[in-house]
Amino acid sequence: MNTLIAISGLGILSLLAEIFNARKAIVPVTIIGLLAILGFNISTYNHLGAYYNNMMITDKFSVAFSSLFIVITIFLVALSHEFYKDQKTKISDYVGIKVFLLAGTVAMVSFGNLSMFFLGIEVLSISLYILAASNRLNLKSNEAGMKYFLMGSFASGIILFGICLIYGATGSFDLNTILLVISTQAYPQWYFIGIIFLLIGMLFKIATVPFHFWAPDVYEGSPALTTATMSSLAKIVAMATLYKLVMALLPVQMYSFQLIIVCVAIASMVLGNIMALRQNNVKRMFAFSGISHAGFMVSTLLLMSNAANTLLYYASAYAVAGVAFFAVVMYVTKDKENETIDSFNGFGKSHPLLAGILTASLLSMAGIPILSGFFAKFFLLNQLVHTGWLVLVIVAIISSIISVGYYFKIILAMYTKDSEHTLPKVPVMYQIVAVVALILNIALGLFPNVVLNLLG
Amino acid sequence: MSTLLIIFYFLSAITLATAFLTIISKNPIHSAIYLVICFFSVAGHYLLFNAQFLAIVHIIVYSGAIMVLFLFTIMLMNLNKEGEPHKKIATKLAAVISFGLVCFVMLAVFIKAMPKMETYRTSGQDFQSIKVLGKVLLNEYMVPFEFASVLLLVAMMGVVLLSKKEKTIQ
Amino acid sequence: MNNILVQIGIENYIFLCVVLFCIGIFGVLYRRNAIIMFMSIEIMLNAVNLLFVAFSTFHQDAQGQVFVFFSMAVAAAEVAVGLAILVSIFRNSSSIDIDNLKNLKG
Amino acid sequence: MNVSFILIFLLFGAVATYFAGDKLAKTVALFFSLASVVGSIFILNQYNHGINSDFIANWISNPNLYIALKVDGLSLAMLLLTTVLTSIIIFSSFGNQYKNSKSFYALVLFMSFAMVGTFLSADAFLYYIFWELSLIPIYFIALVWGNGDAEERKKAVIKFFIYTLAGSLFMLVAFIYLFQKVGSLMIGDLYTILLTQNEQFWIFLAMFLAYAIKIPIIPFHTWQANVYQKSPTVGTMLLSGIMLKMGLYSVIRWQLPIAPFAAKTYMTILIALSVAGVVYGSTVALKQKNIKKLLAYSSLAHVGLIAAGAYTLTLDGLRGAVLQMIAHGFVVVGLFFAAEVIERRFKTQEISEMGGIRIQDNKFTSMFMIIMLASVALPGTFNFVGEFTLLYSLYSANIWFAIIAGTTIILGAVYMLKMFQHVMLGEANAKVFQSITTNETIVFVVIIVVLLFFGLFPKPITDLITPALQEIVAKINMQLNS
Amino acid sequence: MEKNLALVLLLAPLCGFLFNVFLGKKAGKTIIGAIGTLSILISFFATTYFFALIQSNAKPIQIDLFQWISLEKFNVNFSFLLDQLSIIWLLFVTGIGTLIHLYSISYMHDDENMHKFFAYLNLFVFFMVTLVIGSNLLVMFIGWEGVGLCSYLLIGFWYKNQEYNDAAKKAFIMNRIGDLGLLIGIFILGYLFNTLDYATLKTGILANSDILSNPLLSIAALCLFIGACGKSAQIPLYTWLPDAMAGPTPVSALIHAATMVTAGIFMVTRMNFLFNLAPYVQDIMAIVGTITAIVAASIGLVQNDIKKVLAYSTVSQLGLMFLALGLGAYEVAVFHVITHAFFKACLFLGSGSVIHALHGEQDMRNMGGLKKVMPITFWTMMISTLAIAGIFPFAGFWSKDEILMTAFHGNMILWIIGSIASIMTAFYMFRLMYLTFFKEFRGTDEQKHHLHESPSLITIPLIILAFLAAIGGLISLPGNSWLNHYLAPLFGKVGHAEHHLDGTAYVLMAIATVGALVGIGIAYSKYIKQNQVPEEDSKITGVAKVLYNKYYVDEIYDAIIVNPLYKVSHFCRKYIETAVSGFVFGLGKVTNEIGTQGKLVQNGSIGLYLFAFVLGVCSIFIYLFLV
Repeated sequence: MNTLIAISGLGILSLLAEIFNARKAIVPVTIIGLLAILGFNISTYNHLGAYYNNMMITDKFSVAFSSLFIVITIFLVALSHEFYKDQKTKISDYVGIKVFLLAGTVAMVSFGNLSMFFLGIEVLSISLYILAASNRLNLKSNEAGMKYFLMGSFASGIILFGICLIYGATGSFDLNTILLVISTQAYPQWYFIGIIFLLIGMLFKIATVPFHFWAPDVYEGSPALTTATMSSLAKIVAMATLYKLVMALLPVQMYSFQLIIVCVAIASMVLGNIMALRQNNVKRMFAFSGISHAGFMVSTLLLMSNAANTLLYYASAYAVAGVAFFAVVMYVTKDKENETIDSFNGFGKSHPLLAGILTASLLSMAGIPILSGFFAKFFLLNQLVHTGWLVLVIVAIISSIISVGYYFKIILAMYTKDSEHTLPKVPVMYQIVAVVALILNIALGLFPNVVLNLLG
Repeated sequence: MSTLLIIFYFLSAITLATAFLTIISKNPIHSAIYLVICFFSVAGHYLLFNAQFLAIVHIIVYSGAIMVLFLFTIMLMNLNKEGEPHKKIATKLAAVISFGLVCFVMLAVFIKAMPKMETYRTSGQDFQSIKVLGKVLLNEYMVPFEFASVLLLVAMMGVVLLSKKEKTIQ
Repeated sequence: MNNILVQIGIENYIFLCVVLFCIGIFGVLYRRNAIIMFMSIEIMLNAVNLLFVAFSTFHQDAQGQVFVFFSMAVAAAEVAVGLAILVSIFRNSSSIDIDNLKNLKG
Repeated sequence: MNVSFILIFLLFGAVATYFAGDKLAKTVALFFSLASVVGSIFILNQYNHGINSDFIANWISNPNLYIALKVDGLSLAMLLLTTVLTSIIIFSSFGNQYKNSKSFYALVLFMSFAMVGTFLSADAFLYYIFWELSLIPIYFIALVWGNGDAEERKKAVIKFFIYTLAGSLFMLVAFIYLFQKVGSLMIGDLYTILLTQNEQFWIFLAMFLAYAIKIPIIPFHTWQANVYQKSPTVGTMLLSGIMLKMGLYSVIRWQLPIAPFAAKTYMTILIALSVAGVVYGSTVALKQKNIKKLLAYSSLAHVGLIAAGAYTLTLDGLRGAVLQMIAHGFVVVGLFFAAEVIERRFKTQEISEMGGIRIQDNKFTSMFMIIMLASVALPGTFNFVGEFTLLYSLYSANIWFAIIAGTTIILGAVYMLKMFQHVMLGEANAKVFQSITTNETIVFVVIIVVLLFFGLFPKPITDLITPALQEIVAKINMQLNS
Repeated sequence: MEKNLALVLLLAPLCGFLFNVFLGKKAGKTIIGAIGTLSILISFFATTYFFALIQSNAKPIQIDLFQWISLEKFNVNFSFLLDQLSIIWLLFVTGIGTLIHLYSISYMHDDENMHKFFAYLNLFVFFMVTLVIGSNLLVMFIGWEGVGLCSYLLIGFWYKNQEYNDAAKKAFIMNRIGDLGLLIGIFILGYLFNTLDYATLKTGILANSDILSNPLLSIAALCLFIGACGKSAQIPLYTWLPDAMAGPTPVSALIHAATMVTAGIFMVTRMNFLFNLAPYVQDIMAIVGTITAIVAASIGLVQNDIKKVLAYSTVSQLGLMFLALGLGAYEVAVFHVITHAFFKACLFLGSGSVIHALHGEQDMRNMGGLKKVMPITFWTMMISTLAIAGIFPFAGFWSKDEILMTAFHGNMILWIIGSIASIMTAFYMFRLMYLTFFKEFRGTDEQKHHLHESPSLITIPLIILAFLAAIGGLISLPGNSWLNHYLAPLFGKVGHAEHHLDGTAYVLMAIATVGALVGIGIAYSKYIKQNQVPEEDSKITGVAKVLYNKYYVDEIYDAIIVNPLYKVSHFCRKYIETAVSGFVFGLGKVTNEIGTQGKLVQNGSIGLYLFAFVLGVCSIFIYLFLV
């Protein structure tokens, strides 16, 4: 709970900094603040409980995921200074929005009441609409913002409808009360309809097939840092929230519900990977890759044991790989009209370190061992076999194989082609973020225990 | 049929009709007007429920703020003409079919899921007066209430961000 | 105070709201004018709001009505942001027809 | 000292090589590879004295996985093979100038690291990680330092990567399934489970996909020739000399003991496939015009025979397989190196553009010839020991297998002698063949000495591997009988 | 002592080989030759010691060195066996080997690669010794393949000529076909008896009477015979031997006449206990041998290349030996091997001497009248020719007569065919002599000018061999055969009843002699009386053409085996590889294609996206709540 307050305060602080003309200090101060909050958040691990009439629940799940979100936000904020170099006057807005976005995400994973959930997801969504459209002179960015906004608010309507039906069935927004009602009384069927509406809305936010159409367009059109935010942060937030919702509201999963999850997961894995094969725009490709990863993450809903841990691990692995990926992509595609794969030609020779990092993150996402992506997939599949959905496992394997095809397109471009133009000097911050993300990635791979046992 | 029911049907007819008209009107201004009427009819429903405070807030927020925003934008963009190009038949057809489908599916689902409502609980207590609402909102729902301010703050920042011209460009 | 639902019935409200919601969906699908699409979304939200109030009465509980406040706040915020985006698109392309927004595809 | 030191050492070597810079890289790499040979010999010594060199540590508690490296005769033999061959391969590349050689040699050492890990792992998960890890360096080696048209090469290498990855992912599924049954992936635990026929079939099949692609067994071999041809020779040597052996080793270590029923039930099909590979590889090799492709197909034939032997499930078959794995490792490295020596001078891989080398360099011709003869399993060379044992084991399975597989000694002679004739003999070529350097000679001599010594005196290796193989055979038979 | 001496016997040639390989080039030609010859001579002396030893106590010497290949059921050791058979074989291998080395010193003196030649020859002797003294089939197999390798190296000694290389390759590959048979045979024996040692195999086979009914035993024998066919150039694997004449002449003498090609006979004799139990295989062996004898002899009738004639003669003689083996007369075969080694080596060396004198000319049509210029060569060759033609009292008469006599007692048809082959032999050998040494010289003036008798290093071996060819028959005179008694321990029971010198024997001898004389007579009338010279290649017609072209066997082999094999290879490479690889690529392409089509769906229109969204919602609801 206090984390949420602190984050909101930090957001306001960054707004105030603009007023006091302390632009240069914004990013460092925010990062330090976030680090402090991270420390504080981790310390609340020992003070679990519900706050303010059960509006916020601090449990292991929320603490762990909040910490992950904070870490990712730190990366994103660290990248901001360099990324928004040309728009110095707006830096406080950007940083502020990102911090508020973080507040929204924290609310989403620690809610105890559906109203908090709804507000959290709206804070997140609205921030993202803004960030997507934030390059206001660029029609692509406008278009991305518009598409995201239209479809996003449509999905918000559906989520709201879902909440409404749940309320109609149980008479409460409080998770505990709802659980009590459905386990002790007869309640109308609306409840399930509401759950499904919620599920659909969240699947939209996670971008799974068939609710994925917005993702490629929006990812491509948005400024790179926003894309990074959407892909690494928003996706896993939505996934964690969905997980929490399903676990809290649907204690017993029906077969038909599972079947829907399986279908969605399979469709996402396959379609995402196949579509990514023919993409020439790196961000767009990453969107499709994200769709397939969403398929993987969604299948954690089926797991019978250790699901939260697996999800946390998968999300962390995916996020750190994504951050490293975007740190490099942002550098390479800066000042470029399109983020085509050709931009990476000869990158391996001119920048061995960054190319190596990019390669490592791609390999991680492709699921090659020692990088965390592999372990994530392994743990997930390991649990999945247990559930008996072997079809899903096989499809996951096949789609992993397909995914190698496009991840390696970038690697091929980096190492086998010659570059046509030179790139400016590498910004230090990009390099630091990329390196730290890579280290985290490898560390997660080498010591999976650290993350894997957090949630008991 | 009780009076209430008649009023309900009347209001509902207005609501649905205006909502529908909002959508099919070619002139955005007309749409906006229809929408205002629609909002008023919804407020009528609220009054029917004896939720006066909500009805008023609804009118203030929707008809007062949101609709003004819409109209303002329409006028800003000078969109009062029928500017929309002719849509493809396929698009229309698809929209109509999916509307039919959604309507059918939703109604069917709800009809199927509808419980037998023999009696309605009447608590007899006041649950929707301003006083009660205020208590609930500022005690139980204090955190969301505050958090809504963050939401509005973000929206405000965003709108400013999107509309503010950069100094460097000038 | 009598429960109004005794006379009207919750199912009527549910059907009303569902149809209203579907009209909203229809609007989003049918129109290509961004402003009208926004309006359709507002209709959808209103349908839900109405249902909230109906359920609130159904349960004789204030929480549903409280939620409507949040929902209104959200609607307002969304509309503000949406219109801001719309304005900047209009500035760039002098059109608010979303069918013109097809640069991003493939 | 336990075996993990060798792994750490190789990994450290890879890093050190990278930071040593382009000039020093090869020397540093050679140093570390030689040192790893010394380390392996030390481990061998410990093993012979009964000192335990295993390394087992908890790694992940849930799921329950270990970092477990175990040493027995079999893994020790493979360890020695890997380290020795890596040294030879690194040394053999001293005549080449690679761009960005620090990365190149670092990758070579890293690959050696991964392969050593594969051979030593006693936990299936760890084993799988090393197995996959070994793909990455060879991918880059082939991709970046390969030869031929870049687009073609890319296609071939990507195909290779995806293909092998695809196979191994199915193996992963099999392991996951096993984990669900056993709750651990330690080899000892896996050996004790009893699976139903059906389970065994699927697990065997999943593993077979991985191994059949890696080994390769027809019809999963299509990646091989192209990649061999397009990789730099060092890569080809690593691939054919050691990496193929990973597949064969895994068959013996993992596949057969875990699913012996399936192996027994489908033995005929498996052996038939492998033997078909022998004939097919030899046949295709007859008409190859590219020397590296020819050697690739010959390799296909040889490993087919090894696989066939392994699938007989007899001690003879397994022992022959291991012996031949080692022998083939050396021979194939020697042959590819010979191709490389020629390519350095003639700048071509086309057999039709060669010829007349013997007139110009007798020494090279003789050494090439000895290695070639070893590859056609002339008695007295190491390969004969392996091939004889393998064919004998095949005979005990079915005489026709032995006869059909035995055609390799005819067909092998046909294509090898044909190749030798057109590459080495005949009138002097217009191109000048400079006499081979001392470094190149050393490589050949080492290989030849190994081949001849163990050809006449294979007892040390046989004694080393036999107890481990006996254990595996005993385990297989125990399951089959129960 | 025995062990060390045996090792000396074995390793001396190897040392010679190593010396010549590594130091030969620097050492100078005299030393090369000296070392090369000496190393063989040492072996020869060692052999004589063992010969003396075994003569005195008749006990085989078994020497175990170390374990070689281990199999589950048994181990194969490096071990050697010196018994009557191996020692007698060693005697003529090292003996004739020494002579031929001596000969080569002069013959190869002008070749720049003389050191290599001697190295290969030494290596050959080493492997031959290994083959002979190995105490189990696998050690024998080392030698077996090793001599094949040396044969390959020496046939292709003049490696610049690709035709020679082809011949070498052919020899090696054909041998390998036989080797596969041999290997399979070894497998079967190992599988049946869990040993490959001769001694234990023998006891195993003899002790186990059930084994007789096991068809595997016959198959094993057949497989071994196939191996022997390859090495000893029997139908259908004989075509390499005539081609092998591409090598230097001493090689032809040593390897392709005297020693290596008799390895098959050695092996069959070694395994006599097995063949005795496989009567069908014995029949096959006899038939194959006879057919080979007649076919090769008939081809030899019309060949014009002096060495080709000798080569076909060799094949034919080997056929006769197999005839004897097939009839169970092992000691007769051995006897013929020995005499054949003497006279055929002499003939080859003589022909080498002629070729040397003519600077490489091998076509008899361009020779003639050499009798006067090269008297020693002529006379030594004459003696050998008489021996091979089977004229009393030369060595060939006795041995060939024994074979024919055995055949007569065994099967009349075989005897008739064998006799015809002998007559042919007499004819073509004298044809050779007449064309080469009689009448006028038909070569160029240039050649005529340089004609000379060969130096003494060449003639001395010729004289020694001619001497042996003349008196070699003494070791096994009918009725009182030293050889039979010497070899008797090997065959357990005495191989077959010794032929007594009864009436039949004398009649047969007479028939054989008359037959030989007829052959000689025809040759005389044709080439001396009528002064014919064989026609140009293009003018040969009819049967002669078929014969001259060796029944077109090479062409037939090409047509039915080699070409189809290459066609299959081409087919596999071009189509099957492409198809399999195309399938894998095809999967990728299909996936890519789906991706390309999928891009069309993602067309950027929000309407479509929302439409899909709504459809998704509907389908989920329909599935969950309405179905």
